[in-house]
Amino acid sequence: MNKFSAEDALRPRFTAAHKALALRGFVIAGVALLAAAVGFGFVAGVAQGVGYAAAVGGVVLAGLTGACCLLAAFVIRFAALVGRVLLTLALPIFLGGVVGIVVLAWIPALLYERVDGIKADHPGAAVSVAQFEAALTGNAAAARGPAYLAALALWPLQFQLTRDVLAVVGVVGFVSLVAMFGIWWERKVAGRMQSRLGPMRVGGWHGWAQSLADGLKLLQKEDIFIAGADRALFRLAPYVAFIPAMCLFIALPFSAAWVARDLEVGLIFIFAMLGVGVLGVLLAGWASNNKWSMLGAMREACQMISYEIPLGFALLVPIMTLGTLRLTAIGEAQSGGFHTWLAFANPFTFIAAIVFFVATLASCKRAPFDLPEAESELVAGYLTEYSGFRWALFFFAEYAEMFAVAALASVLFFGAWYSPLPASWGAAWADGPLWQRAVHGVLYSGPIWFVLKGFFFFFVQLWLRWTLPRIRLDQVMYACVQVLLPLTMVALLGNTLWLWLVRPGAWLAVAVNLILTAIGGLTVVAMAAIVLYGYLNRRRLVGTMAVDPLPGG
Amino acid sequence: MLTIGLTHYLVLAAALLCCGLYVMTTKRNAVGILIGAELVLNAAALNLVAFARYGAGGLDGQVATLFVIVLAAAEAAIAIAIFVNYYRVLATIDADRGDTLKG
Amino acid sequence: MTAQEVAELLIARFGTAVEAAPVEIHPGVRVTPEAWPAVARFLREEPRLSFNMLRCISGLDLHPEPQIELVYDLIAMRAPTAADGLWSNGGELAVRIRVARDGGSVPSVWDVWRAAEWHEREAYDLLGVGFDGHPDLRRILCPDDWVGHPLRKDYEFPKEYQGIPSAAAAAEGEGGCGASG
Amino acid sequence: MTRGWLYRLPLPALLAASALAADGAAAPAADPGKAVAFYLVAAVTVGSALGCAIATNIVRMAMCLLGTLGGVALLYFLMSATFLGVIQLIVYAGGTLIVIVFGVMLTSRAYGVKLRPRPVEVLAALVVCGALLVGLVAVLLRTDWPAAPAGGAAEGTVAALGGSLLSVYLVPFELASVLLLAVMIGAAYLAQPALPTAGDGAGPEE
Amino acid sequence: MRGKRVSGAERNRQGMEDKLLQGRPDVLVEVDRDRAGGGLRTEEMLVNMGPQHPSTHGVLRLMLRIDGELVLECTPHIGYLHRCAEKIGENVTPVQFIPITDRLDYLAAMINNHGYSLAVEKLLGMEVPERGRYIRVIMSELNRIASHLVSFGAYGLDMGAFTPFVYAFREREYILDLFEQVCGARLTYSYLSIGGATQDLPEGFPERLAQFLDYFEPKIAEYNNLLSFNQIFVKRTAGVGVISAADAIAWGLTGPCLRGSGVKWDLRKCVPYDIYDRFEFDIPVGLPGGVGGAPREAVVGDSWNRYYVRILEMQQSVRILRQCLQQLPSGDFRAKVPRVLKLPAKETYLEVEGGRGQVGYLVVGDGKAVPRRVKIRGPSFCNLSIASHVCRNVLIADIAAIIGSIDVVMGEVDR
Repeated sequence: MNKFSAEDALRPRFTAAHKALALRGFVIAGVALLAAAVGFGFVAGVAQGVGYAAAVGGVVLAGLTGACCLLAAFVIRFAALVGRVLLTLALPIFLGGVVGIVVLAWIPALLYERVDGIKADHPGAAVSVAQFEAALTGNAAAARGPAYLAALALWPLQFQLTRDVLAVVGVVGFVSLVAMFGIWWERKVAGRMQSRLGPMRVGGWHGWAQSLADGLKLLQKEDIFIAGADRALFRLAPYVAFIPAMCLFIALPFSAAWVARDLEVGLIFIFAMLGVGVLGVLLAGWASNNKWSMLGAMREACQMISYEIPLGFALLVPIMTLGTLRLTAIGEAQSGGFHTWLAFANPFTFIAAIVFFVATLASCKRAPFDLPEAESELVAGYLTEYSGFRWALFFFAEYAEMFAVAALASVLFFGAWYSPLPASWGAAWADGPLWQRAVHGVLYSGPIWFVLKGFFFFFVQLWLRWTLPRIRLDQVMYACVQVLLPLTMVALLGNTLWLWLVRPGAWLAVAVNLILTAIGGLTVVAMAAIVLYGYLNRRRLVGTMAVDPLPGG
Repeated sequence: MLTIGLTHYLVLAAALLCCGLYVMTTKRNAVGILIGAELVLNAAALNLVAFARYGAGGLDGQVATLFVIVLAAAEAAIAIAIFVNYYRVLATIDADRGDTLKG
Repeated sequence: MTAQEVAELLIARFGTAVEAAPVEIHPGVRVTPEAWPAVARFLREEPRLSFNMLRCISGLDLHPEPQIELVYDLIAMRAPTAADGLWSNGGELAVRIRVARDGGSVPSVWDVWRAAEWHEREAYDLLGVGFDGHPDLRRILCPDDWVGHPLRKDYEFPKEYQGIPSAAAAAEGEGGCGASG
Repeated sequence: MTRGWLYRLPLPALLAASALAADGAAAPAADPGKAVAFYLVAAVTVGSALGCAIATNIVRMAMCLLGTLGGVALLYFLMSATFLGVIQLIVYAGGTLIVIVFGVMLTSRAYGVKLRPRPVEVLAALVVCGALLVGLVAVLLRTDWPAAPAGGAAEGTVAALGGSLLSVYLVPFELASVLLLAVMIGAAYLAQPALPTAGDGAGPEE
Repeated sequence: MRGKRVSGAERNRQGMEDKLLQGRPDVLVEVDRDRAGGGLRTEEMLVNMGPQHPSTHGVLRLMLRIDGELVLECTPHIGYLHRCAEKIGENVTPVQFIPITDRLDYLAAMINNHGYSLAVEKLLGMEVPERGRYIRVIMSELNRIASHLVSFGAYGLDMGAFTPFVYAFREREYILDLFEQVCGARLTYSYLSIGGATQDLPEGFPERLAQFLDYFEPKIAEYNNLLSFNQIFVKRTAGVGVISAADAIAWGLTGPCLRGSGVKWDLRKCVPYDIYDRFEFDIPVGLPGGVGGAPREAVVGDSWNRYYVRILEMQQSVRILRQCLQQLPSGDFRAKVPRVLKLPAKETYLEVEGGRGQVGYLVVGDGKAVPRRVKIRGPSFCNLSIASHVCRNVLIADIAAIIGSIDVVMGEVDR
């Protein structure tokens, strides 16, 4: 007989003893850290001479950690109370969080600008803290006064290393947010398309904290390894899938100035990272020791290798048109308003835009190309044996990739971070006071437009997923080799001829541009009209029928 | 030590080369031998780029590396095709068994 | 064609191997096991009969008689003649075959009606009737290592299966009556 | 949790390093950040190569190769050859490696026997490769390489590369494309399933 | 390398059988094809699809022998839900057996109740009052719609379309509400019983049913727009898993599977039982490509036609229900049934047109209150038996398409 016992299975994993232990641990750690911070600060105050900056850093770090520990202890002790407060204030917290994130994202940009300004006044290797203080107070002589602390905080920002670290932190944070928001949003969209509500419970307002709760749940899940699985590769696979998805965002420009690394080869860097991510899936399928996983991995490899070719060809069209691989340059070229967007430049870029979108669907394993994880055929494909955190990593990777390719589509073909209005109209406000720049950011160009466009294409992906059935493998290959590939070749050749023969500003170019712009505009208007119609008739369209319960029924 | 120069890259490439050679000589799996060959090619390409960066060759080293990468890809594709055929005929991927000189 | 007419036709063709079985509201013919494959083929291929669909094979345990009766329910689906394309009912028939309870077997008719393949496996599984010439005569509903044939009247429910005590054993332990029928 | 951290460690480091290293502009000669990045990436590269040599499982070897290829790509980034780095990632990591893994999966049984080398072979290979390494390093350290010209080509590398490919290196470029075409045809020919003969292909239909 | 060479298919078949007997089906089977033939040396795998697999609709287990994505052979293994309902039938009275019939085809429980009641009544020679007969037809047709809705939705799910499933369940919910108002249960109704129905229809039921029919009928067009004529769906299902009319009859297929193969055969029309001869309705059959609105790719007997027959049948059921509502008489809903039923020593076999095909009951009495033998013909059982014949040399994705279009309910297969 096996050793399974029901008592073991039913025993809660976290008991009251665990809770008490955690409470005590957090209180002790918090108090100790706070004491250390105070003590350290005292010592540092006495011996001001050496390592003052380091001392301040230590004090701040220890103090913050200690405070966090005490906060954690508080949450554990008064969990019920905290929960109630969170639930009542869910919407304000959510909205506050959104505003906070926006502000948080703005602050570094403003700080960098200030630092760069100060740096410009002091040519040379590095600007000292004293010089910063002097620049902040306006006095030539540094006095180690109250402005000293601010100067101390600004000082590291002049180095590229610090900015890189901040950028990586920002990217990781943004990817996590995108994934969590994307999962929640997908469930809401799916729900609304299916006359359901989607998540409604966790967090109060429309279940906004559902992803958070899911994440917590996944973290607590048991880490299961399959007998006969290659453990090391099984562990490695989610990271191999996740890290390239993260790296995509390093080269992705949110705006001309908002890019972690403005790579000269940004476009093909993203292309490369999309290709490397497949290895994680392949590895997961191989290491799982499960035939369904293996089949899923083979499908993914097959599909990805095939669709890289039309994807690459479609990328060549904007590259050829603009003569650059730098994403910011590609974006800048489309600043002149709606009609200058690359998709509307000529018929071939239009085709390339469509092919690009379809090929990215395939490369992100989204419906109707979700064969690698087709649950009605392969159980869950390469994800079959994964659970908990590793599974969540695959999901994070998938949603991050989805947003990245959606955003890439907008950068390449749909005006990047520019609004439909020509950027030249708002040029005067771009360098004005803060409020003017804020308005400019909303109206003309900026990360807001970029994120909006990204999420629009993200939404189209969701829309397709919840509408279409899944294609069969041979049909996927057929669509790639016999439809998309010839189409991209035509687009490439046609674009070459167009660039060679049609002079910019010629009547043909203008007419075609106008027609394509009209098509694009009409599409958007039609979609808006559908949305409006759906909203106005939202009671009728969901297909509900009011049936009163019968008496005694 | 903190100034990275040509020598650093050359030593690194030498280490890669030796690893690749070791892999090529000891592995009996044909795909393993291919992996060894890729390591050796990478070592060579690294040398080329290092010379282009720190030597006086300008971009020539980079162009040469580009060709190396292309050739390596072609080699891998053809090698894998041969291995699949080999496996089909001999039912093994052990390179030592391919000594019959017939299909 | 009524069951009576079918019986007459069959008796004319096969003689004593077939006799009419005018069971009330379920009429048909009784066939000896030896003649059954020929009769089956005749039933299916004779244009006047063309019983092309085997609906069901039911086994009746005649315990305490040492016999099991197999009832093959056939129906003749006639291809449409009218313009509306509707198929019509060309007659229903119940063919009865008796076999010995212990070790008895009937020739398989899976090659006459492919539907028989699973129905015969079921009869084999639940009643223990053998079918000669069946391509794949294994248990179908019960596990391969199950003991006994549940639909026999003298079947005793096993006390345990693969180390798992059964409901029958539990009921006995409580002093109640066993669930075996 | 036996060796998990080993596999987890290099990857965030790679991420950070790629962010650090992907610097388009030529850096001043003595940059401690760059030095640290170099040593980190070099460690990953050589470590993965060693892993390749040590591993017996062919899929693990392929994964170690991924580490090496990625490391070399990062080294290209460090040397301001960003285009080459990205090409290395696309062609090697995204293309060749997947082909290799595909080949592994096509040609190895899930429960196949491991092909191990004989100890004598290992010993001989170790001695030869070790001697070669020592010799090479000794020679490299003693050689006085010509001094590096300041900076090197950085900005506009892609355009410059493209220009030279279509002017100075036009013939090799065209040869390479012909070679690729030949490889495509050859690989397709080699791997095609044999034409069905009379006895083969007929399924077990009755 | 190996001693004697046996033909690959031979050896593999033997190997598979051996492995099956050892109870270790998931072992790799290496195939050594004849080298002279020069076939690609690939590894054929045996994989278990089910009994816990999302697209096998319950606890069906399919043993697939695959070569890459190609399924060479598919062997169904059933019995995971076997409860020996027939044995139970021999131990309880007919009235007590009604709840067991609910659990056979649990998606169309009313029709099972209906069939068993009819069989027992035929044995007893009992007459059911007019109103009771109409109630039975209403319930059977309503349940047929509910059952086809599940089939439609689940088939969409098999094809990777999630939304139709929810749409189908939205409408089914209203039917279940109606059933709940009638008998309090939402899945296993036990509402139709020997002699008629257990209760009369609640007040206002006909109005609500009419309301539902008005609401439901336009929805069918919505399903067609969303799924039936979706190009991807058509490409996935049309021409896949073609069953010829001759095969369908030989394997004993009934219901939508038979009609999908172009055989216009429906017990309600061809061998009318109860009061079905009083209604006007059509029998939809499988359509060849391009005819009657069918897509060009369609072939008679393919998965798409089996699916589409169900959609059309829902429309016909709505027609029947409307006629029922017009004709619904007042009066008794149930015949006088004695407290203790003694079954006469007779035997009867009766089939009704269920959700998935012809549900047959053989009931043998011997003068006692419990029958001597109850035999149930589950249509899914017969329909499933053709799976191994059809699922040959198809892709894995087609397995989901074919099994989904055959639409089995394992409660009925395993009984």
